[in-house]
Amino acid sequence: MPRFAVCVFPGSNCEEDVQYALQNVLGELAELVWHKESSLAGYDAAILPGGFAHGDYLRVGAIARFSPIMDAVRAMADDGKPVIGICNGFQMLQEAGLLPGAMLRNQTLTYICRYLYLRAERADSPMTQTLANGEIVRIPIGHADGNFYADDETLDTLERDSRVVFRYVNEAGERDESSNPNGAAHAIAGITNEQGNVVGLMPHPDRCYEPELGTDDGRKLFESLVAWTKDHA
Amino acid sequence: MILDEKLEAHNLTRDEYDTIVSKLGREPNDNELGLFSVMWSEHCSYKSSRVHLKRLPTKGPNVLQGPGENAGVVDIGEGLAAVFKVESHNHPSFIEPFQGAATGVGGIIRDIFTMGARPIALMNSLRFGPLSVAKNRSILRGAVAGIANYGNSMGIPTVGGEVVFEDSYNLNPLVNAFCLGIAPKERIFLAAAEGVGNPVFYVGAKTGKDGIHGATMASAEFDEAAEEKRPTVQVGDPFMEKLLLEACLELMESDALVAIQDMGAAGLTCSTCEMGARGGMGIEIDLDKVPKRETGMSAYEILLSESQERMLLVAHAGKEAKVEAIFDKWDLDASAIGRVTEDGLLRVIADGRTVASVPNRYLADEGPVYERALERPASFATQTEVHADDVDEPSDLGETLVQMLSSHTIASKHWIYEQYDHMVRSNTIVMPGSDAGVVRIKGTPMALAMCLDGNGRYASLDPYLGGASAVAESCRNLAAVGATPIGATNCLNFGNPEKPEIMWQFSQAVDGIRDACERFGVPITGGNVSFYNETEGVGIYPTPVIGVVGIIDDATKCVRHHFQQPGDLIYLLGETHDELGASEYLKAVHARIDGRPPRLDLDVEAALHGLMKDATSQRLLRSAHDLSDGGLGIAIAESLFGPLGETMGAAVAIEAPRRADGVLFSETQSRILASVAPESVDTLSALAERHGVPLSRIGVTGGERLDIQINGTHAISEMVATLRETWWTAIERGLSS
Amino acid sequence: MKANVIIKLKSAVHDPQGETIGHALAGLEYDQVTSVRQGKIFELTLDVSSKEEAASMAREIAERVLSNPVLEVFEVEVED
Amino acid sequence: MKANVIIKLKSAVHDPQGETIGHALAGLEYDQVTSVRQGKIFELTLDVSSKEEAASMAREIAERVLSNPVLEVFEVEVED
Ligand SMILES: Nc1ncnc2c1ncn2[C@@H]1O[C@H](COP(=O)(O)OP(=O)(O)O)[C@@H](O)[C@H]1O
Ligand SMILES: [Mg+2]
Repeated sequence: MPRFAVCVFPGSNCEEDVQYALQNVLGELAELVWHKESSLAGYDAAILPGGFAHGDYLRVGAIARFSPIMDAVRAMADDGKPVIGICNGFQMLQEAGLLPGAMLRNQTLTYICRYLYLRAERADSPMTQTLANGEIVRIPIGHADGNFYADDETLDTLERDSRVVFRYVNEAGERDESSNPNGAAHAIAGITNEQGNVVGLMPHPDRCYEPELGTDDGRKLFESLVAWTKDHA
Repeated sequence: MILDEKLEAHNLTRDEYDTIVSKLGREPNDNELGLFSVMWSEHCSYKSSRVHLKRLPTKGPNVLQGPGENAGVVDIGEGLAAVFKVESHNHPSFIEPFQGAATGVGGIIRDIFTMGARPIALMNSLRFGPLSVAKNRSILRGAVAGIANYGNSMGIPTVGGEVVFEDSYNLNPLVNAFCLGIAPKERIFLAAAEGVGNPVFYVGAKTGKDGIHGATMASAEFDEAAEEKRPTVQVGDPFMEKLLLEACLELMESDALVAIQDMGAAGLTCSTCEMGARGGMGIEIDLDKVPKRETGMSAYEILLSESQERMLLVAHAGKEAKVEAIFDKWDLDASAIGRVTEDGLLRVIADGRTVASVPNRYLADEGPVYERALERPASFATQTEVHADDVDEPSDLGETLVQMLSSHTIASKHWIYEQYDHMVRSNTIVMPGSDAGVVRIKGTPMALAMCLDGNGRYASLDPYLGGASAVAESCRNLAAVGATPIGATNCLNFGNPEKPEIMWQFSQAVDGIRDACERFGVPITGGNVSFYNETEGVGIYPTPVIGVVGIIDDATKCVRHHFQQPGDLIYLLGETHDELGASEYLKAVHARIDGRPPRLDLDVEAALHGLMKDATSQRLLRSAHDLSDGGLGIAIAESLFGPLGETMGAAVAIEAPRRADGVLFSETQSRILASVAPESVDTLSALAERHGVPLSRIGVTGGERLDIQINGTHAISEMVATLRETWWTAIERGLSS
Repeated sequence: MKANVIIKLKSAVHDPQGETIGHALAGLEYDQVTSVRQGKIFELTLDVSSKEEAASMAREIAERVLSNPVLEVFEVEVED
Repeated sequence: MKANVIIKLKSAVHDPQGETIGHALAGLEYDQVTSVRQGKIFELTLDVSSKEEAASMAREIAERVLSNPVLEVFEVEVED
């Protein structure tokens, strides 16, 4: 049975939600690992959860990149194992150079907590394996800095290599201005690295894994992660 | 400085000073005067309100801790306790909306975790002047962003609250913040120092010069000199508080801790003397050991600083290393600054000398108590009822409904609550925008419901009714989601207590709260009083805000406010009278703020709650929504709008012996709008009869329009999508004006 | 014409961000950094004809809009 | 020794904060303001003995920690 490491930084606040989704909802083994640990030996996947690591002071995700655990996360990524950053975790992966681009302040300049629609842009990533290509899911965001930025060359590469995993869309699955909550370039909500094993996404599957929470679409993303991890073990 | 000036600077009266001298048997030195000044301020001593607050019911079978500690505690079963309280941060939020509101949230969170509870939900009650005034827009933006910044960073969902706009809050906003936490019932921590020789630790942020005399500032009116008081604003550090929260909760799991208290208003002074007084102990602290952010701080400044994110704790002697190790894990320093003594004194050492020495109880327990003069305002007697016939009948009720939905008090507050993380911890099963916020408790079948309510307009026209109606409305909101109230907290926002008319309002409001709480069996477990809410001599509406917490035994029985299925039957539970006095309709449509607020019959209200309890536990209702501002018309409209943007139409037909606007917009109390599957109707009718609650079928759900007929005449026919758009965007439109 | 408005916290005002960054720097062995204070800078491009006009407009904007007088102080520098 | 690290967004990066302020200024009739860009400034107090040392340490810190090369460029100024 695969073991999932949920890395906890000072200021993280979604670690228990991720752990609960994996462990209590899907029956997998997920453990919290403190950021001062320098090894992730024995784990098959790492998840960097949401929150406000180090208060998001300086820049979102910036200080966390210096934590000892980040070397272990990098090693795991180099090994081809799944490394997932959700929200603040995505921002950390960008700061650490494991994913391209950076997050600007939302176009509204406010924090936004809201359910919205996402379109899966590929069905073979660790977070989309059990979705159909083009499938629409309804998952909330909760962030102030999710306005994805990358220079044109990087954006071209991401598109050419199909490295966009999720895009913000409307209910009908189309991109339009009103469904892009934060002004993200190309309506990008999630991307993957070149090897396809590191995924960052701004929306929170860890907040919608049971219908009473709004939707249970997030559950599908965690099921993907489990399946992908098993397939690539 | 001559004595009079000194006393004025310290907001102490000559009589109070004489009492201090006679208690001490000597003149206090400057440091001691500072201690008395903050501890005997209105904010800390409750000197004007105490005699009245005593009338509130505080006992109940499930109350584990009533008023007097940092927060109230109620047994919720399953070995768990709910710890909650509401507190005001009105004055700081006017001076610096972002930081003022943010530190208000920080303060109430500390009150909760200081008792050993993990905070799991926040709410806030906000009142602003009209958005047509630029300054009010910027206060709103700042306060909301500040609340969001603090609560979001802490990872605590903000699940509800209220936002009201009235001229009376122009340049005197109200920011009341509520926090609820969960603790193991057997492991509540109190703030009573015990054990002579036990070490006293200071943890958290360093002490700076910020906020000196914040407590005395909150006890004075605003005038132009408030500008000069600006350096007293504190800057919040939610990251520091998150570390403190985790470290303190970890420490509480160990066996090292004796007592703990946050440093809130009046900082180090308040926390030491209160901890000492509660335990009947003395405490000696050495200011040289207090971590400081700046050099050259005087003893006076260190004692009175209100720097945020600090805690004081007493540990068991011999367990110091354990305390230090836990704080070290979280990169925090724990500094031993003193010890518990047996002499009952707060003894302060600086540079090896004693710089203050005062019995803790003089400061914490023996402050002045005033029985201030009360006087009923002459205008009170002249309030009369207002009926539909007293106003011009609108020619197009559809347009009137749109006008009502655009009123900022009624409009959707999504622009505000979407800035709050309301989903973190993945427990929120009823999100903001409904009658009450509901969070499930993982590992148990149950959920807790909570809401904050108050109606300053009602209270200004009849403070007794204002107090009682706030309790009734809160409990009704809980009834609507299927919860049973277990305890309440309150925040009483009033003007200058030295004015007899204000004090009369206060006393009346307390009586109203008392009577309603007693009738519904809901004990008050804590709260807060904010006086001197006046700008340039003009008081705000007296504004009692009530927060009620309730239990839903089985979270799957929780009821939502919006229509769920086409073809369900719409029922009104309760009876409508022609009561337009003090209503939102009078204000928004007829520009009148007058008249007697709607009556409240506590027995009728209690019967409704009883019916709701049975109906929800038998799963008879598909949806339920309480009626308040805007009456039936607004309740029907809001029931068309689901939280995730889903909508459903309705066809409504009402027969009533009165004009259509009176039917739709009367604010008669004790009513709930419900939708019911056809097969449940008979059971519900029988149940309603048993509870003595009138029940009327008024329509059916479905379609894309809202059609309303009254007494056989067509009154409203609008597209639901159009109504929703108006209601959804009104605040944004107001902000961009 | 360009004007820079530099906004700093008043010296008595607590700067949690700066402190946290300072803490992080100490962890990275930059022990010689004894304090970090964070501020903001706004680069305004102004379509006015004189340096004086640029300075006075930037100062007015800094005071009315960009700075929060409760917590902050500002300076204005004009380049051409 | 004091060093100021001034961090600005690269010119190709759009600046939501600056743009919003620019809008607000236009609304307040400061039409002559054609662009607003927001940046950050960090005041470091360094316990080192020479200006050169201060400059080189500040530059290293700016590069490693304070700025994000994807978005930002920086300058360092040393006072004594
Ligand atoms: N309106 C009220 N009703 C009941 N209890 C109150 C009220 N206002 C204050 N209290 C109680 O008085 C005590 C002191 O309150 P307060 O000074 O607000 O606490 P803190 O020191 O945390 O600021 C608390 O236990 C509080 O619950
Ligand atoms: Mg307290």
